[in-house]
Parts: sequence; C-alpha cells; structure tokens
Amino acid sequence: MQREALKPLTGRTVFTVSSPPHWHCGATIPGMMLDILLALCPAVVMAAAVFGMDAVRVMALSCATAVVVEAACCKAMKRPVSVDDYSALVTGLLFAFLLPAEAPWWLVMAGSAISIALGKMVFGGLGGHPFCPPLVGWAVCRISWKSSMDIDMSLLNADLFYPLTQLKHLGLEAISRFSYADLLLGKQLGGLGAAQTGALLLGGIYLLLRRRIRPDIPLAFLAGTFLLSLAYALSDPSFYAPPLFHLMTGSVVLGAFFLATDCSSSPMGHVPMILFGLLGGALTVIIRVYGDYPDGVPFAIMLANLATPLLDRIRPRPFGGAGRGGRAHA
Amino acid sequence: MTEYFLLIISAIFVNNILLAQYLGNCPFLGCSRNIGTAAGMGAAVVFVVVMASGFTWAIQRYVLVPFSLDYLQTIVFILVIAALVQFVEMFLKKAAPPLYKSLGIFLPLITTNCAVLGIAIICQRKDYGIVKTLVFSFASALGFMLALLLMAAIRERFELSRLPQSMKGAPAGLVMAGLMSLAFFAFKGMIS
Amino acid sequence: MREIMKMVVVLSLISGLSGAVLAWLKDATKNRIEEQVLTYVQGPALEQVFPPHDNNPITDRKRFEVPGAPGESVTIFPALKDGKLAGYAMETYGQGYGGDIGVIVGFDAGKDALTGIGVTTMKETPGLGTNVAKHGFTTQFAGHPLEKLELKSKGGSIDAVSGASYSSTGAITAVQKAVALRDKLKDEIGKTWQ
Amino acid sequence: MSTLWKEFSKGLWNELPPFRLVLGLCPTLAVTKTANNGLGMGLAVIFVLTLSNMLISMVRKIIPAKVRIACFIVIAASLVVAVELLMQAYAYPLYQQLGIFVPLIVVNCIILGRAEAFASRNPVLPSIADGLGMGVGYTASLTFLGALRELFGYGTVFGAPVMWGSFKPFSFMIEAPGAFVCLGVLLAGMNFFSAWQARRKGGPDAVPAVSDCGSCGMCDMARKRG
Repeated sequence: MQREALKPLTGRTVFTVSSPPHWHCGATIPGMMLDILLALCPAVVMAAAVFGMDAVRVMALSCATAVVVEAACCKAMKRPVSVDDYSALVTGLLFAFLLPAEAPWWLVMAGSAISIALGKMVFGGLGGHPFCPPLVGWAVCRISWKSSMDIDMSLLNADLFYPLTQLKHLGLEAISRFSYADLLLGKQLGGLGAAQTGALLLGGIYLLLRRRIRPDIPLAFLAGTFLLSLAYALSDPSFYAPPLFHLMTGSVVLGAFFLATDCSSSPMGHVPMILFGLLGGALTVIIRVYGDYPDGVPFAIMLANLATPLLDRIRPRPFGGAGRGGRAHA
Repeated sequence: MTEYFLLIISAIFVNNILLAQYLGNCPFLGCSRNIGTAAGMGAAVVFVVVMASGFTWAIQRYVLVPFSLDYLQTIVFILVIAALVQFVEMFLKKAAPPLYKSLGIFLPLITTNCAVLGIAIICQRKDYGIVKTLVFSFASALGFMLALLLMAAIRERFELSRLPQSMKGAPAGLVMAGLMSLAFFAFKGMIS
Repeated sequence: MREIMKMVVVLSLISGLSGAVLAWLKDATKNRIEEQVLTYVQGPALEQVFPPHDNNPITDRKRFEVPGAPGESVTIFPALKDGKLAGYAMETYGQGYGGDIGVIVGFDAGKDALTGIGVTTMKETPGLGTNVAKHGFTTQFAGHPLEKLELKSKGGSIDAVSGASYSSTGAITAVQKAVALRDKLKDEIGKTWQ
Repeated sequence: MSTLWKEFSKGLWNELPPFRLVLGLCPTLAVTKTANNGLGMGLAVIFVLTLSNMLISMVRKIIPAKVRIACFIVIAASLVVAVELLMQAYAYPLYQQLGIFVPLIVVNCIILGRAEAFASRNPVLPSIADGLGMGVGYTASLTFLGALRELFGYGTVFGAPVMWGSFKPFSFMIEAPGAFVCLGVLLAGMNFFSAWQARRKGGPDAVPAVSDCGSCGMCDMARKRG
C-alpha cells in the first residue's frame, strides 16, 4: 500500500493517507496540531502563574528536546523531517504537563526524548504509534526515577498539596481542605499542566467546538471515572472520595481531552470510542483505589490504548456484507 | 473465596506469565501475526497448561516425593508434558475432530513452550495444593492468552503502518511487548 | 515387531543409563549441596544468634541422636572461641499461620540462657506474620533465661507481634522445642566440644 | 580443522542464537538483569548444549526415528538435572538468582533445535564444535545484554561501579519492560547493521530477523514425528 503524503504544487502536506482512517483528523495535520497547542495555551499560562519560572523552564526544555529528537530520528530513518507539523511540539508539551514543576533537567530531557523515540518514531512516526507518546515517556520515567517523579517529594517546599496522595495516605478527612473552586482554578499540586483543571476544560471545549476532537471519548472517559467513583462513594461514603473530587484532581481532564483522544492510539467507531473512554475512566478509578500510583490516569489510558485494536473490530456490518462484521475486510 | 479471586487477578494481571515472568516468548512472538492464530494458540495453551499442571502435581505428590526422587523433577515433568500433549492430540483427533482442527496444529508446538513446564514448576515451588494449582495454572494461561490476543491485534495494525525497515518483524514485536509490559505496571501494588 | 522391540530397548537403555548417572551424581554432590543450603539459607540467621566466635559453625556441625526418641536426630551448630565452646544453635520448627516457621535457636554454653533466635523459613502473611523475623520480636530472646519462654497472654514474658498471634505462637513453639531438646542433649554436647 | 572452525564460528555471528535466529528468548530476557547472571546462564547452556550435541551425535545411529524426540528430551533433561545438581553444589547463589530458568533450559529451543538440525545428522567432532560455537555465541549475547542492562539499570558492570557519582540509575532497564525494549532495539540495530553491510558490498538486501518459530525448527520436527 502506498502511504506517502500527497503533495500539491506548493509542497506542503495537505492530506496524509493513513490507515486506519482517522475520524478526528481535520484538514491538515499542522492545522490540527496548532489548534491543540492553542487549546493548551490557557493551561500553559495558568501553570506559569501557579508554579512560576520552573514550569516555564520544564515546558520549554521538553518541547525543545522533543523537536530535536524527532528531527534526529527522521534523519536516521532517512525520511523527510516532519517536525514542521508541530506534532513533536504537542507531544513535548503534553509530556511536560505530566511532570512536577521542579523536575530536574535530565529527567525532562530523557523523558521527552523517550516519548518521541520509543513512543512514536520506533513505530514509524505519526499515525503508527499504538500508545499516546507522552504516556510512554511518563511511564518509563515513573518506574525509573520514582522520587524525582513523585509530586510530593519533588515539591516539598510548596504551600499547596497534592490531593491524591493526601487521599491515599491520610484518608477522606484530609481532602476537605480542597474546595471545588480551588481545584478548578488550579490551586492544587499535580503535574504542572495537569493540575490546571479549569484551563484544560476550557481548551477541551475549544477543541470540541472546532471539531478537532469528537465528543465520544472525552465524555465517555469522564463518565467512566464519574460512574465508578460514584459507585464506590455510594458503597461507603465515609471511605471513598466523592466522584467530583476524582474528576477534578490528577490528570483526568488532561487525559480525557488531550491524551485519550490521540489520533492513532484511540479507536474510531462510535461504539468502540465510547467503550474505550469508559474503560480508561473506570481503570483510572480502579488504579487510584487499589494500585500503587496515586494518579491512575496515564496508566489507565495506556491500558485502554492496548485494547484499541481489539475494540476497533467492533464495527457495523458492511451493507450487504455476508461475513461477520470484523472479518469483512480481511 | 477471596484468596482464589486474588490469586486469579494476580496471575492474569499483576504477575502476567508473559509480561512479568518472561515465560513463553517464542510462541508469543511467533504466533501473534493474526488474531485467528493467536486465539487458537491461546486456547491450546490454556487446555494443555491446566492438564499438565494437574498431572505433574499428582506425580510430584504421589511418586517423586514418596520415593525421594524429587531431584528428577525436571526430567519427569518434561516427559509427562510431552506424552500428555501426544495423547491429547490423538484423543482430540478421534473424539473431537472439529476441536482438533482448530487446536491440532498448535499442540505439537506446546511441548517446548516454556510456559507449560514453567507453570508446573512454579506451582511446585510455591507448594500449592491441587485446587490452587489448577486455579493458578488456569489463570496464568488466561493471562498468556490475553497478552497474545492484544499483541496479535496490534501487530495486524503494524502490517499497515510505516515501520522502519530494521524494526520489521521480531524487533517491533519485542518493543511492543516491552510497552505492553510497561502498561501492565498499572496493576502493580494491587496485590501484595 | 522388531522395530518396536528396538525402540523399547533403546529408550529404556538411555533412560536407565541417565538415571544411574544422575543417581550417582546426586549422591556425590549431596554433602556439598547440604552445606551450600546451610550457608545461604540458614547462614544469615546463624550469624545473628551467635556470640563472638572464630570457627565456621556450618562445617563443624554435628548430628546428634535424640535420647529417648529413636530415629530422631538434630543438627547442632557449635560456636567455638579459642577452641572452647562459647555457644551452640539448632534449628526447630513451629506451626505458624501459613505453614511451618523455621527458627534457629542459639544457646549460651556457659549459663542457662539463650543467645538469640533467627527465623530461617516461613510462609506467613507479608507485612503481618513476617514481622516475627524482624528486630523487635527476635531481640526479646537475646540473653533470655530458659524459663518463662511464653507469650505474655499465657503468663510468659514475650510480647507477641501485634495482629499476628498465630505466627508468634509458632515461633515460640519452635523455641520451646529447642529448649526441650537442649535439656536432653546438654551433656553430650558438652562432651563433644569441651 | 577448517570445517570444525567453520561449524564453531557460525554460532558467533552469522547464526548468533538469540539475535540472529531469535531462539531461546525467555532466559535471554529473564536472567540478564546483571552481566554475572547472563554469564552464569550462558555457561550452563554451553555445558548442556555441547554435551547433548556430543551424546546425541554418538547415539544417532542406534536411535529409531520414531522415538528420536523422546530420546533427545531424555538426554537433554538428564544433562539439565546434572547442571542443577552441580550448580546447587558449587554456585548456590547463582542457582537462587536464576531460579526456575535453570530447569527451563530443557525447553530452550536451542538445545532440541541443534540436536535435531545438526547433531542427529553429523559426526561427533563437528557436533561438539557446533554446540560449543552456539553456546559461546549465546553466552556472549547474554553477557553483553546483561552488561548493558546492568550498566544503565544499576550503574555497574559485573558489580563494579563505572558510572559517574551523581548518576541516577535508569531502573527501567532492569524491569521487565526494559528487557523487552532493550532486546528489540538491539535486534533492530543488528538488522540495520546487516543492511548497511549488504548495501556496502552491493549485494542483495539482508533479510531482517523475524521470529516465526521458523528458525527453531520444533514445528517441523513435531510434524515429522507423526
């Protein structure tokens, strides 16, 4: 199958043929990526306001590393350098969003490089990667350098608190100090961008309005988190946190609108998308309740990514097709 | 009851036989080209693993230990598994031809699948009783099947994507297995 | 028919031959393996219970028949200082929550007291029963006289690990067994190593 | 002599077991946390492989074809039990480290694969050379992978610290995912290298390493048996 980009006379990529077909890819990749960057802007501003220059340093370093590594990988693979589609920039920024603001420089560079190299370029670049790239970088760093990735340990002298570890280690009383307004305004610790719940929500709504992402995955993801945490909260309200708390902490909003909706690692049919979102959301709560990690979102989305190809086999039977739906194309 | 539930969750997700214990990699990479093959292989493994663990448990308990021959464990187990696979093959051929048709070609491969011998030995080393042995081996094999199916679905996609030339085949499979195993870290700490 | 005969003969010949070779090898390596297991499994616990010594208790170990119980024997590990017996230890077992708990019990050669205990093998609940192997519980036994080796709840002087009474009882049962054995073997041990 | 050398040396590069033939992956992944473990495992495999090749080649003429596989398994498994006993007697800590992977040498495709593909068709001396070569290649690969993972994962090689003082161990490498990724990237590197070599010589493109079980030969073996 010939899968190179079609190039018009001007030489810019306008349309990339890639299989599976992407619902949410609009006109051009650079256009879409620019829109995502724009949607992330409020969160960038908020992060800089809350965490100061440290946050700016981490974000800049991560983006720069991502672009350089992507260019280097393209060169090594003898392919046209694709950094002008801004996707590396998006990956770098999203990775930075998951880090604590005081992450050391080597951690930022290593994680960002791993996100691009191992998360994306190994599988042939944009469109082929089975996981959302920033999550790969995050997970590798999380199991390698636990103390530097730990939100509480790396931000010891901050006046804010990380709501999820408070919940995990100190129980339900400890989270009463967080009001929903505070959480929404980013007055909490967390990944430097992931904690800006309100700003991210704004960005997500912008993407929805611009039709850059379809509403199925974000809404299903939020619903999955909400419903399962509601079930836990109803079963024992004195032990499990209320569902709204789960929605507004950690990287749930970032995950729902920006990570889970990643083009090539999420499914495309309506039903698969909804199942994908619900699975990710429910796994988030399960990891938060039982697992080692206070914020389950990155791992939950990675697991959902794993299930994507299987979910994609659920598809409407082709009109007049005799075979089973999933097999018809094979 | 909870004990068995935890054992099952642990064997399927937390200590997945393939992704956390590195057993059964050859069929994992070799038989994950398409979902049909993967499903067949997975089913055959579940079938053989449970039978093999049960048989080897009985032999260890009633033959090797009473005659203090337990140092011959390896040799006896592998022979039992080889013979068992042979018998299952013959039995299925006669008794259940449709099943033989779908599982038959995978059965001979299983003798050298280290997951089978591995699970039998793990059960012995952990000193499981017969019920626990059966439950554990069934759950472990299910974990193997799950990983195999996920892998096959992903590799079917790789056929269509622009993998770098030198990544094609085994390297992509291995890197993917690594990232799968990374994702399975999510379950860490759920069962101590 | 001939072929089947040949198959059977060859197979049994090979199996028989390898069986014989392995049986011989098993016999030849038996002592070495026992010593290695003692060094690496019991060794760390042994070092923990002994007073200062200058010999290797594992190579100097000796099996003793238990008087009054034919067929039963126990291995004693001596700790020698300047050629004189400073203390000795033995391994005994007690029933815990998950199975037998193996305990190395060290005795002072000079007076009627323990030098300490160390846990070798157990299958207790992690984080709960396993605490019997930890410092707080085992240190109670160092220098403890041979009387009142019982949980406080049963009139003794040992604090149980909180939340793990089965495991604590198991460890103490093992210690009591060791004390009983020591009473029977005391004189013989004294004769063996001056 | 030259034929012996040829049989020996093919295991060192052209048919390097884990990297070129993609054989015996499970131990390759599982025991290479440190260079020491990799070396120990490799030595055990050299022992079993060389002796099994030798023995099978010696008895190859008297074994009836129908029970061939069973005989191979008995011989290989006996050697594995011997290794188990010897390791317990002389290298107990290593035995504990390698754990269940010592008995699992018996199902390592290398052993039965070489028995079927080489030793059962060739005289004794070439079989020994073949086993030795494959074993040495396997050991070298395992040690190399172990050293690589240990270097990044612990900052040491063979237990000796080699990284700078403020080096933060990259623990990913010693966890399961690191093993898979590391081996995958190494294989890709080897493919890249062979392709580059082939292009320089102007020959046809080298075939990348694929793992279809094809190289292990067990499937063919099993089918022929029936």
